[in-house]
Amino acid sequence: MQFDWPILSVLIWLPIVGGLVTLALGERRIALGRWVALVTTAVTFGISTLLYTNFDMSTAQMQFVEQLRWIPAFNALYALGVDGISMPLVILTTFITPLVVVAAWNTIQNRPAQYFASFLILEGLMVGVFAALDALLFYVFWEAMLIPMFIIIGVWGGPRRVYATIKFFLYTFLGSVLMLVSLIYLYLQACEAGQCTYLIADFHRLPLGLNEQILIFIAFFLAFAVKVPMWPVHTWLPDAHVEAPTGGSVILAAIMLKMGGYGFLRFSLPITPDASATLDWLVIALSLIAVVYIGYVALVQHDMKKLIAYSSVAHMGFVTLGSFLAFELLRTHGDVRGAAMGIDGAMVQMISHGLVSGALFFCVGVLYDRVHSREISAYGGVVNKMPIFAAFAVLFAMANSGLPATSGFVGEFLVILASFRADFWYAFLAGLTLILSASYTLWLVKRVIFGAVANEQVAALKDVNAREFFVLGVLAVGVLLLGVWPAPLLDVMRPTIENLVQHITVSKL
Amino acid sequence: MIQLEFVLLLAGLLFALSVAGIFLNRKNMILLLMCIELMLLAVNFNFIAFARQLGDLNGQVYVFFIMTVAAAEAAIGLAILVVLFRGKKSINVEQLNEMKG
Amino acid sequence: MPGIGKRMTLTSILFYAFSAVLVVAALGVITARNPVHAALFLVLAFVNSAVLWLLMEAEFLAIVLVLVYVGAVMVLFLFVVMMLDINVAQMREGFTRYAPLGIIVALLVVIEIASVVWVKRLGVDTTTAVPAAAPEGYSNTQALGELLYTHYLYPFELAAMLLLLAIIAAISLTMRKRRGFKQQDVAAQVAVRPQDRIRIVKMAPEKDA
Amino acid sequence: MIRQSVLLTIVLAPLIAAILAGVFGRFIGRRGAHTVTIAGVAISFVLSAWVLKLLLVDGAPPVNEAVYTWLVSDNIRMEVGFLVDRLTALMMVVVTFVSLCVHVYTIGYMHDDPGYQRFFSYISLFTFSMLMLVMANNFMQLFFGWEAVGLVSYLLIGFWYTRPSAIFANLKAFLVNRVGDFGFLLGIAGVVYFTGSLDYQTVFEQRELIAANTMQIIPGIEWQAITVICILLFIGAMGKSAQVPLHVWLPDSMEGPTPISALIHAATMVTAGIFMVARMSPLFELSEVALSTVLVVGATTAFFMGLLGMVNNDIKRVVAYSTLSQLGYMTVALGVSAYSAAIFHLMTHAFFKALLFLAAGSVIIGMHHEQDMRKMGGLKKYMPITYWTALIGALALVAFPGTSGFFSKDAIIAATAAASIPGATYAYWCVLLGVFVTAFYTFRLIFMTFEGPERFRTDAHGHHDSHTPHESPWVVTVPLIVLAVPSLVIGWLTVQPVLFGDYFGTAIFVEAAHDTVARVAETFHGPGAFSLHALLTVPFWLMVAGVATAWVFYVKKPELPSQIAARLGPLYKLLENKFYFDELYQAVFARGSRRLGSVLWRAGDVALIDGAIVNGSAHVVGWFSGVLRRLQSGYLYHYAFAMIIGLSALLAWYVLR
Repeated sequence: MQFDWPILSVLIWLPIVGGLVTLALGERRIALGRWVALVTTAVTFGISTLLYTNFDMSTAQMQFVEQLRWIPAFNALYALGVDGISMPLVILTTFITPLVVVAAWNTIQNRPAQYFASFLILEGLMVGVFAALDALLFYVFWEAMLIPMFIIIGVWGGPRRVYATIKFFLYTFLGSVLMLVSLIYLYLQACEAGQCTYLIADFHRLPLGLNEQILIFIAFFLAFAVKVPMWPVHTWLPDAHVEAPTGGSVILAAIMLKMGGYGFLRFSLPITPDASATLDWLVIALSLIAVVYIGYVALVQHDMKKLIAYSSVAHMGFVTLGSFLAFELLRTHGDVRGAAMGIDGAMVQMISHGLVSGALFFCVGVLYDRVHSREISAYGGVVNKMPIFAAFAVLFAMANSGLPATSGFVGEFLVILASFRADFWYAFLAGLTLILSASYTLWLVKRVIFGAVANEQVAALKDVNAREFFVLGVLAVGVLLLGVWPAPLLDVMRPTIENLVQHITVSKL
Repeated sequence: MIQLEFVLLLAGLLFALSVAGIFLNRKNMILLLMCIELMLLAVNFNFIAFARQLGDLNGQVYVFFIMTVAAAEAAIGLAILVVLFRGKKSINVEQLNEMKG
Repeated sequence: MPGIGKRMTLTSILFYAFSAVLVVAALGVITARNPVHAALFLVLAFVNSAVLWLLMEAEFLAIVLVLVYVGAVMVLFLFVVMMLDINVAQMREGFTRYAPLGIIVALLVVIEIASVVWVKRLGVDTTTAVPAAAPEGYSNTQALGELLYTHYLYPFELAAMLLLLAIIAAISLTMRKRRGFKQQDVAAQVAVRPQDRIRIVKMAPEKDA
Repeated sequence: MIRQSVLLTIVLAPLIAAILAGVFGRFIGRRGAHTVTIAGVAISFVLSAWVLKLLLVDGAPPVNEAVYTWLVSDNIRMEVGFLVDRLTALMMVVVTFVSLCVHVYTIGYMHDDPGYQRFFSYISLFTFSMLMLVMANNFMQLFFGWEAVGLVSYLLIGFWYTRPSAIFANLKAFLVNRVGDFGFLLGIAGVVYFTGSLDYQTVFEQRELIAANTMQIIPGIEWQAITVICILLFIGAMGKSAQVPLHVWLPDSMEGPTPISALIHAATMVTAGIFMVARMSPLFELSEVALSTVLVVGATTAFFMGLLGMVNNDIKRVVAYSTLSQLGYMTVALGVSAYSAAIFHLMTHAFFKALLFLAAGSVIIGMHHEQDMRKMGGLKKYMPITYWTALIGALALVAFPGTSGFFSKDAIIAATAAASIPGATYAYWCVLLGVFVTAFYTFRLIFMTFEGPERFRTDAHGHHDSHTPHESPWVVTVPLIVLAVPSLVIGWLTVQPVLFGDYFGTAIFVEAAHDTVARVAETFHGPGAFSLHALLTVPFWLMVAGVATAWVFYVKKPELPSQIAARLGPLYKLLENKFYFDELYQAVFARGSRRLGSVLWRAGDVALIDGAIVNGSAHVVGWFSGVLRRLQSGYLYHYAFAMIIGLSALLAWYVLR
């Protein structure tokens, strides 16, 4: 059922307005500002659940569509809508942000009002990225989103925050300007074809030659690969994570990385199917390198956040791997059985990684707030003093290493099943994550959580308070629920993904 | 009748002279400002000549605006000069290199 | 029509004469030893230009040039030149050293412009096209005014804003803060709170010992 | 008819109990924790037994139904559901029975431990996971149970988390298991690839389809798909059932509390691999190569791991090595297609090995948490119940005729002798020699612990120890007795139906050509005759020889072992260092991975990508702007000059063009 009020616009602008209100209230009235932030994000989440309950699961069409004239000179439209791919990501965004607000409740001492405001504005922009149907609108949200994140890391970050922010900004910006070029090119082509709009759906239908497609694909690929991030353009991520405040890391890992995966599914695959088919070996190879290479790199990290950041890179490798299996399947088998499974797996992996990596960064944040160190060697035997926290940490660590019944398993399982169909060695290399992710995650757990109390700082630790318990508990429920019963999520995505598979296997040439 | 070419040549001569002036008086900031005024004058000549040649009044409108800007520029330039002189007791351009990269 | 030929000749003569004076004046600007002389040469150049513009049927602008430039801007220049105590000798250092370079560049520019005009011919035919004569009752000022207040209304307003900005900027740049100058700070007066002014101290009543 | 609600109750009762004891442990207290968990497992046990009775006596048809749809992807329906036939029912009863005994025993063993509630929560959770594993009707759920028992095993080995050795051991156990799971998952992926289904029933119906296919894993070499898949699945079994070379975690897992060693690392979890292969018998039967692999791996484990038990002095580790060896026997049975014998041995082994572990635990309690056998001896008179039950367990382990272990192990040896697939001869010699080895280390344990001089009276410093060993409380001894009974008699009672009757029906599939059990059955004339006949066979006398040697070494002439050890030098050292497996893995995998990670990180990420490309490009820009910076002199006339130059250059370009 569609609403007679613009639900997606509300989801975008409500948090932004809330953020501005928090900002206007200022640091003096922060007690009120916090509540404004919390209520806004909670209401946003509440509204976003309506997307799920009113979603029509029988169609691949965009739903809750809004369309207004935006910049008439370029025929740019303010067009919003969601389908089975973007709707779960929108809900993930609105789900994580209130938790970030709760987690930062009184741990941020320096300019808290601005901190909350940044996150609220960021939330609105991120929803905008997922909901935009107009490529120019998408691009505006995509770039605008960098600004609050830049501020969050740059103002509330660690000692090397300037280096990290600039690296983060330049990396992502470099990729996305090329995307703008190809969007403009697509617009001009669309004009020639008589559909003079920036609508992504029109781009999908646009006939393009192979060379054009390859150039466009590479431009998109740079933008999205940086965001995912794929090896070898991943090095901004560990630095950004290490320097970012807890909330920043959570949003970065939980949602921002998903935009790369989302971009591949929304732009690269349907707009340039033939180029994707030509260059899929590149994406698959880089994904597998990410899984194996980064797995080894994560093993030797000394910094907890860096380790989790690297593990994010490895896990996101499954997203790109799963998304690009279709063409290999078509080549080796002549049909695309398994392709939908790969994309299903990629999507589930995105949602799951959002929950799990977010939770792990929260865990590090809980420790960091107490000890003010991210070094693994500064800890040891935390379980003795913080048993409840340890239970959560072990749960999330297990989810990170893909234990069945946690959400981490579902995506990896589907992608490995699908990749076996494409090639035994794909599955073999992807499957190595089973060993590698368990190695680095559980070794981390062993060194930080288990063991005898290592030093006085650990001895002085207090277990999680009610606020932290709430945040971790909510995430734990999410992780387990998705692991035990992922069918609702898959049901939502099915028509869209089947439609996508059908679309990309038809050549545009 | 005044030939367009000669007006243009006159403007060019004026312009070249003011360029030479910048070289010759490179230390004196007041003279630099004067040379700039002279350059703008040369440009205005071109506009007016073409406006007449093509019978298009828009050229004169541009001259009008250029004169506005030139007046503003002269006012601010001189104000800066005064402030500078107060601080440095000199208007020698060679002493003004704080903007060195 | 003999009248036309005669007028053409007269116009040409006037043009060449004033042009010659203009060039000389410009030369004087750049070579004058004394900045005051330079400024006066510049005034001469402007007046000459105004006459030339009159010849080119830009009456309004010619008047504006005299009024604004000679009347206001150049006076300002003269004020500043006389107000500041400029060491002329120091300013003239290196004058002759750079003279050849200046002359070479100036010649280069002249040659280039001349070749643009005569070799490239500007892309328009300037020899045959004769400017149309102005119709009866034509007023340059009125035509310019109509254009400025209709099509160029916004830029015109912007120009006014620009001038205002220049006034404020010039004033604020040159205004000097004098020490010991008493002033009222309204914002501080409004923002004052009771506890800034009086401190209430609680103390035990003192008894006589 | 078996109703789904019954099955759900069986599975969920321990889970709910685990959640109650784990999450609300603080509120319900110690008594509450053990009450709910024991109640949960007891419900499961009773209902499992009832289900077994329904299947066996009332002839109810096997259940195969889905509980709910886990997900649907690409038209492949993945469900959570139960397949309960006689094989499953047998496993369910064994699991819940041993689990129940261990629950009761834990009350005594963990009496003083601060993590009491947590422990009960874990073992109940384990029971749930194991039940999910055996009752699964599809590969996804099997894998879930498979990993979940691994998780609980991880948590329990590291139960005493302040001990460095414990948290090392649990990490090792999990990772080694993960290596196995890696293969297992690939195997499952292969199954899905060829059959498009995860459901056992559907997969087995299409097994010929897999067999008809080949795969090119290394380009140019065609392998039978079924062989690849079976070997991959078996790698999973090797991890879980601790077969060479993935056995290294099991001895270390003894760092966990003893009830865990009994429940998880002897009776149930480690046999998951055996169960899985038996469950997959329709697939394995199609690939002789896979069966041979299974056979050789099992035989190697059975013999060589037994050897290690002969030199170890830690009472629990000896039992652990014996577990390895016995798992090897089961695997051999699988290899020769004697699935029923393997399951039969699994069952008897569950009883007597749990018994032995709990007895060892009882000794450890009595000795105040001392595990070194060199500091024991003569405990017979202090701990009579423990002694007698341990002796029963030992007899069963060495396959003394008439005990439960005898029937199962003798059947395996006979089946191996009857087998004809490649590797059978090697396996036969391994299992045969294994009998001697088993007898030797088992009775070495018995003699060192219960007979001989009382070495516990003096500690390392030679001063007198005031503690005297004492018999354990009833919560410890009752489970011992309860387990001792089936250890003694269950083989006699069930060998006929389980092994040679048609107990398993369609649950296990054997190709007629491979049917070694049938060949053994030809010589079977009732358990009594079977036992009597054994007295004339080689295994029996090897066993006797083993016991006798142990007696000579550890009772008659205790100085002899060290002399022989000195004489055998390198060989002894090889055994003492467990064939250097740990050192090898440590060097190659643990250290090698870290070194590789360091190289990739420092050379790849930090130096090449960040240093050369990312920061390198920034440096180039910086250098270039440093050059340009010189041009920015700050002098006005320089800029003016530059502009004029530019102007004349542009004009020149326009003129000369």
